[in-house]
Amino acid sequence: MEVKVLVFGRARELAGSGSIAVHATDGATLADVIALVKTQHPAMAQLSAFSTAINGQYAAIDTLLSAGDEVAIIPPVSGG
Amino acid sequence: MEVKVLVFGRARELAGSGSIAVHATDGATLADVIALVKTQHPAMAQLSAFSTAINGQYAAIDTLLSAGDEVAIIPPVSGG
Amino acid sequence: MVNVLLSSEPLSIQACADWVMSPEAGGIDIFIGTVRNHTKGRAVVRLEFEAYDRMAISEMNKIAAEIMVRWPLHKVLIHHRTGILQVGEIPVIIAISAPHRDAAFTACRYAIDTLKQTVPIWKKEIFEDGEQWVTPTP
Amino acid sequence: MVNVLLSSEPLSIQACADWVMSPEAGGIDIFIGTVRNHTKGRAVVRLEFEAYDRMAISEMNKIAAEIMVRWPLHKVLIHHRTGILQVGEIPVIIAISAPHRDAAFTACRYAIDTLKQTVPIWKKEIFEDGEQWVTPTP
Repeated sequence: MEVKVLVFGRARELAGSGSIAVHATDGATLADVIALVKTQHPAMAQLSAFSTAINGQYAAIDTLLSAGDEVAIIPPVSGG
Repeated sequence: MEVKVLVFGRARELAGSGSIAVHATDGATLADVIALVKTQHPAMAQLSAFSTAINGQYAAIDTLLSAGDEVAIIPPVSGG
Repeated sequence: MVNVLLSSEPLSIQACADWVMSPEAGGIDIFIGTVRNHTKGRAVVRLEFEAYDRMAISEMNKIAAEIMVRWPLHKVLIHHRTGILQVGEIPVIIAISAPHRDAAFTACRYAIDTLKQTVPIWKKEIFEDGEQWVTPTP
Repeated sequence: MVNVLLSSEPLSIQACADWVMSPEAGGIDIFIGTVRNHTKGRAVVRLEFEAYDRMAISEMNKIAAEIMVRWPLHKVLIHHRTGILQVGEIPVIIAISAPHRDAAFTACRYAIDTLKQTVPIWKKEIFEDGEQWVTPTP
């Protein structure tokens, strides 16, 4: 299945792009997709801590994904 | 000596005036002057609690007064 | 820097905010009092504020000086209205800028709490059918 | 009532204050973030704010909804800037009106603290001689 992964802030700069298309196997978890993103963009290994979201909501790393889901990699936030 | 006593808020309404001239003996304290004010304006006995000031500074009731001092009777404040 | 004002003219939120802003500051906290349309279920028509002017200004300056010493702040502004205020009007604005928000919040809260205890200003509530001097709620 | 905005246009303190004012309210607390001209002794030239827009709006709405439940409030406004901000400009305004000041202060403080932890917005500091993504200080 196809999953869109949005990356922000320092993660975006490390990936060299704000949006990454990932082809994952059916039944893949968020963790599986993150692993694929890191394989495609090795520089992202430098990112020590981040949260993850699915379709705009914070989601745990073991959450199962569905085709068309919008995943986001969220480095430590610094708004305000 | 002559002392000017300013009264505010409910105290002013009970006294019927915002400024009261009091003739006190030399060596009078704030307490002596307040007593004279209450004699001149018996309605002020209704004022259960108040603070006092001399020349714009809070002052204890046993403070000695000097001629020309500006005394103030300060009912519970309610600014803000 | 300190800016204290007792005024019979309307207070301006924007002017107060502009005054405390600073390129040195990271956070600003502003407290604004407004005249409420009711007190314990009774409709308020207007408020009348009376002050012992020179002492009110001196006590507001004392509060400003005290919080400048107690917390790391850039600018402290305390403005208070006098006279007749309609519902929705602004009796008081306290604005504080600080390098960090923690100090701004804490000092602003302390300033309004202290002002309500020490500054010689009195307000009378005017109702449809009566009036009363407001007394502090403990 | 809740008013949440993520905007690339300058934020207006006066407009935010006007929105939260209410004849039902007795107290308003407003927190304003401003861009500081230095970080740890280094001169800041400008800040660049980036947001995950739809999630930032949704998280700001969650904060507003949570504080409306936890404290007795009238109106809650949370506005955040995006894009390039110069020193002195305003990244965030949180404005809260409440019947009593205690709730306004407490909720405003909670809202900015929570925003800085949960809302997906990132800022990069641009210095004369470099740049860095800001990371939260614990």
